[in-house]
Amino acid sequence: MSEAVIEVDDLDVYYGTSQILFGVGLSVRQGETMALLGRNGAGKSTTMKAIMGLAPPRRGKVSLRGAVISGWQPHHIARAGLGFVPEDRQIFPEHSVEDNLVIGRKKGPEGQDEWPIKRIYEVFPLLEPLRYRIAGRLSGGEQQMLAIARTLMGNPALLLLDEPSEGLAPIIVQRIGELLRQLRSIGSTVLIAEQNMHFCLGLASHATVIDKGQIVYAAGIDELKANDAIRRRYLAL
Amino acid sequence: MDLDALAGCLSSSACLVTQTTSGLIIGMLLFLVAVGLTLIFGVLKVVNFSHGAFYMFGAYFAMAAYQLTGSFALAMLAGAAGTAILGLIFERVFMSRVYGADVLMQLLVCYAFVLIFDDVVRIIWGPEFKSMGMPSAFQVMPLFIAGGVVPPYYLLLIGVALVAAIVLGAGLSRTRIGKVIRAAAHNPGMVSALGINTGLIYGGVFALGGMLAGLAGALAAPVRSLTPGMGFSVLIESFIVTVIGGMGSILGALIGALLLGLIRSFGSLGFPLFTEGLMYLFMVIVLVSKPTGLFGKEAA
Amino acid sequence: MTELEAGRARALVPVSSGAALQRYRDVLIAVIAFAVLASLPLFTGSKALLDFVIRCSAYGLFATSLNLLVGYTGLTSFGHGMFFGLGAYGFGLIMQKLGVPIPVAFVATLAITAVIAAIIGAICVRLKEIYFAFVTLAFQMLIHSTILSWASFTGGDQGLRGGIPRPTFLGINLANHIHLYVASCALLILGLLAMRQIAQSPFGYTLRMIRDNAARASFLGIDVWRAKLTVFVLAALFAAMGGMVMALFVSGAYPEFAYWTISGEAIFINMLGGVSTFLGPMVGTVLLLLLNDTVTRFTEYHGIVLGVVILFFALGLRKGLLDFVAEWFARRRKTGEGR
Amino acid sequence: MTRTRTPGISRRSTLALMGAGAMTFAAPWVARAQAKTIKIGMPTILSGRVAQLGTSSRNAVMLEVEKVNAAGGLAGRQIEMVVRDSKGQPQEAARVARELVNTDGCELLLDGEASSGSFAVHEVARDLGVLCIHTCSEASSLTADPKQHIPNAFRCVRQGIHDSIVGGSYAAAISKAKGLKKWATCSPDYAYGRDTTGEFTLYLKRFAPDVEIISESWPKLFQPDYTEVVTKILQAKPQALYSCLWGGDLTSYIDQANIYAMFGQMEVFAVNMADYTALTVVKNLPKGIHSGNRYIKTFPTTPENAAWGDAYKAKYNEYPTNWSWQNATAVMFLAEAAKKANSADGKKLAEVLKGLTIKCPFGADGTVTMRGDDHTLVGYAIGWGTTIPQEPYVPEVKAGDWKTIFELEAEWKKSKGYT
Repeated sequence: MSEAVIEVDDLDVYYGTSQILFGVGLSVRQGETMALLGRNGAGKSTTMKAIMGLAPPRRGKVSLRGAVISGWQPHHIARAGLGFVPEDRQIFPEHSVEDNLVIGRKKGPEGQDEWPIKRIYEVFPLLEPLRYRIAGRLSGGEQQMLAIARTLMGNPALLLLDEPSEGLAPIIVQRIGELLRQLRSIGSTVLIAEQNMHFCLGLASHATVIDKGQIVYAAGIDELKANDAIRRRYLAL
Repeated sequence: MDLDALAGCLSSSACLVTQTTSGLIIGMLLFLVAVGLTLIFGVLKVVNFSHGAFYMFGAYFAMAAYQLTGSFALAMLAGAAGTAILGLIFERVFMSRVYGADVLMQLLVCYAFVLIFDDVVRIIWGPEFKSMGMPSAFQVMPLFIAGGVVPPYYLLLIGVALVAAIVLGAGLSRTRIGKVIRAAAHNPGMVSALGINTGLIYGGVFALGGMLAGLAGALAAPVRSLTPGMGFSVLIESFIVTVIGGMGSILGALIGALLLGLIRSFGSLGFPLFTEGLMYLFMVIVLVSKPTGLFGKEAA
Repeated sequence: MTELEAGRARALVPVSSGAALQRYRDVLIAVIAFAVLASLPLFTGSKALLDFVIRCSAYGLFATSLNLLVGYTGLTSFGHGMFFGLGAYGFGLIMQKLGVPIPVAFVATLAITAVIAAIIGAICVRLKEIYFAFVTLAFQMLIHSTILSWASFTGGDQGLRGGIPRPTFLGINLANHIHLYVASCALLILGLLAMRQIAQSPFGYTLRMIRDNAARASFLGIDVWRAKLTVFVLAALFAAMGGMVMALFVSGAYPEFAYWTISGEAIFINMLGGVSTFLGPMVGTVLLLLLNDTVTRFTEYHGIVLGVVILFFALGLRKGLLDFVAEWFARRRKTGEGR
Repeated sequence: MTRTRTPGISRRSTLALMGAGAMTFAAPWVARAQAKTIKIGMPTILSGRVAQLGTSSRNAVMLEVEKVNAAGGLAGRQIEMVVRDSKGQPQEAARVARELVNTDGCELLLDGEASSGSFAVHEVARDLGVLCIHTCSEASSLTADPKQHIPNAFRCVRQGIHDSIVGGSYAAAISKAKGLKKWATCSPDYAYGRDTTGEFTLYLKRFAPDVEIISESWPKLFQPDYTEVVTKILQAKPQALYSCLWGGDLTSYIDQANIYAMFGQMEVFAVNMADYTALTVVKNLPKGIHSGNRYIKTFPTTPENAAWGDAYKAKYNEYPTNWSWQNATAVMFLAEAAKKANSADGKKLAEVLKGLTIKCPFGADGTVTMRGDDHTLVGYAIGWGTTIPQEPYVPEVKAGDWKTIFELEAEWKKSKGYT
């Protein structure tokens, strides 16, 4: 069994005076694709932001391969190997596609450079013909691809994807799913936050379910598939 | 009003060349100061009210270095590098604490430093005005182009400012760091999530802005008298430039600065007693018809 | 700060009898304050102290009027000083050229200011935030340059020379120091009371609503442009009052009164005292004038001292003094209740 | 400005402040009038762009006050100067002046304000009735206009009108000799600049009627860049240029005109050039600029004047300015008046000051006079000469003739409706 890439332990997060997360804990191992499932407002995005250092936790810790990274600034966390694709994608709309990628470029935490731009275009063949297009003019699906590609340019050890299917047409969602399966097949470690359970069932290896800021369930994906009660209680739309 | 003089000038090539270059000179120097102001606003969203102080320090640093070494190049370097360091420290130690705060708080911090910097200069260099003196290499006869008079030093000045404008423009659009800076202007949170230290970017941009103002001060030192508070009128003018051009727009700063330079050079012919008022009038007209300035974008 | 204000709003608006009570309380406080100030000369012979209060009246009216814009409506004007200057020049010129009784000049100046403020305001108030600030600044500079250029009328950079005549009116002789002092106090207290009434009136709550959410306000059927213009003109009137007190004090008017630095000072006073309480600017006025007067006594490098004090407020307290105190009390009361 | 005098003054003002509180409540006027020391208040500009005005004025005052105190003070009372910064704002000047009298117990005022500040202090003097000597403002109307006149205010400053009469006649002579018919002017756009320029051209044309002004420029006060003004003048191709720019503005202008080689193309008459503040600062001073004297230790060419300049330089390590001699003269007047009146009382001093003539190193004939009818300084050394780039900077100064000055001044006053 391989080691945990990331361990989240007992996180409390507040926005102002209201508490959003209550003792959230989860872990993702090397090569896994972990789905963090939950309804809208359950605390998925906040968990992602807390891991990334964008919503600093008041209690608890996040460790990356054993090193505590909670309390660090986002750019340090990113350099340590976390790659974050936010839920609204947040591409730089006035830059070209290639400029977006260039901005994301950095060496991995061990100095690896597994994602040169050539390989990005191989994995994201859609983006290559658009490379000089202004990113703000891309379609939602293209922007999502770009956001993922941009983060991969930074050679992350762990990819955090926040709601990659949100607001996209089913056919595009399907294409993104294929892409993620491809990433999984090449051994990438991914934590993906989704409310679209069906999207995740096909590509995740493990699942954690969050509700009202608390983790309520964690298991292998097949187990979740089998557990109707949990699915109905926490994930049904 | 003296519209005959203006008309007379517009119909004479000698006058046209001389006044146009004189507008360019005023404009380009103003551009160097204003572009730093606009850059800092664009990226940090801070109206750097202490920008004039960097211009002042640039001039004083240049004078000090020139007196010490006698080298004009070193003087320019001292003006630019000294203010860059000063800008970095100023941003990291003080300004970085008021990001996201009320605009008025930021203004207040800048205002505090305007007061402090002016007094610091007064303590170090004294209250009397100083002059750096023109390096002997430039103490030559002016050139005559199409009957118009153009001094060589001003050609250098325009050249340096143009190079700065081109390097800056190209740097921001072509280099990775430039792209990152523009991205940080738009979405600093995302930039930092991609592993880039935005604090460093902010500090760097502030240093760059300070350096440009300092360079302008250094370039102006041989022809303008140095005195505590000298940055003030320059600040006001570059303020007008950025507001006319659009806060945050580099092209806007360039166009705004040149427009202002030309208003002054031709305005002094046609409206010798209301040249200053002409600038404010122009600003009011631009703002009323397009509040974000000529090249400004609607605030996101 | 806004929460505090909003809390008070909730508590007050629905209960109209409470509002009336509040109004009586305000009037009572004003009467007592005036009585205390006006009897001051009986206890001290210090002309400097009286001078200080006169200057506080001028700046206090001016700074508080700016707070109507900044604190209550969220309009950050960088050019408010133009109305201070207009008040001083309008009053001085009318007195010098026409020789009318002082109250006539007073009212005439307010009328002129109202017209000019309405014109400038109509252009400015549709702009937002920093752009509003810039346009007001531009107008201020335009007025300043006009005062300088129109030397035959305004005296240019030398200001209105020869003193402002102060003929006796109904036994009030403003050339007399004590009379001038009492008159200034009266203007200050009346002005503050009037501004307080505006702030606590339904119109005042409309302004707060515009500040907090202009879109919602206009959705509720409020003519935002009109409300903003109204408060812009009202604030200009009180600023002009401050300018007139200043003109009486120095017996002249100078272009510096219309320069942007005077607007800067008013903003500074507001930040110093706090913008979320009605009396914040008044506290700021006293603080700034005290600070200025003491520091200039000790050193000619007052820039450094003042700068450090500003940094203390901006980076240390992060808010005005009265705001800080009010919040501190609020917090203490809260923890006290908790116990 | 790191000299010992600064702490000296602030220590004094510290004491003054500590005493002030007690003073205001203690028996006010009478008690103070009999105090051993006499306090003289001086509002002036010590910060901002023209801080040099205040510091060089203060320097000169302190230099003279030391002498007066060493000789026994004003009618036996030691002088204590209270110098305070007005930042160049008229309302501050008024405030400071009032405070100096009302709180600090100053019995006399030296007004070291420029332009509008001096008018503001003038109003304070009118209000409080305290003796006030203006020492920096050259605006003619301050004393020439009878509406301004008050019995307790005097002006110990050169005056624009005097300068213009001497300058006009000097320039006219050169004009005629060299055939300079086409003139341009370039002066700062404020009252001093406009008035002085207007008066200069008036007298220039009077003495040389065929002179014609073909171009006028009015840069703003403290304008950093004069390029457009320089080029405008070059376009007009005048044979001579008059300017009353001063201080840093003048040096900027010269530096900027220099690189257009303007000084080779026309005769330049810059009235405020022959002041050490400008002469020593300009690095490449063009030869042959015509200027009126401001303070120059070689004019008048008396040992007293040279000695005074050297003493100042020895004490402050810089040359005196135009303001320095005026302020020094004011103290000399006070000392002499106190001796005559045998009192330091403001009213008595004012009586004596009217028409008082004293020995003075800056006098045209070794004396200067406080003219009785309009309370202004006359008889001071005034003249024009041309510059050279090194000391003595203005080797020869052609002295103005006071008889002509008086005649034309009287005429000018009449034309203005002042008499």
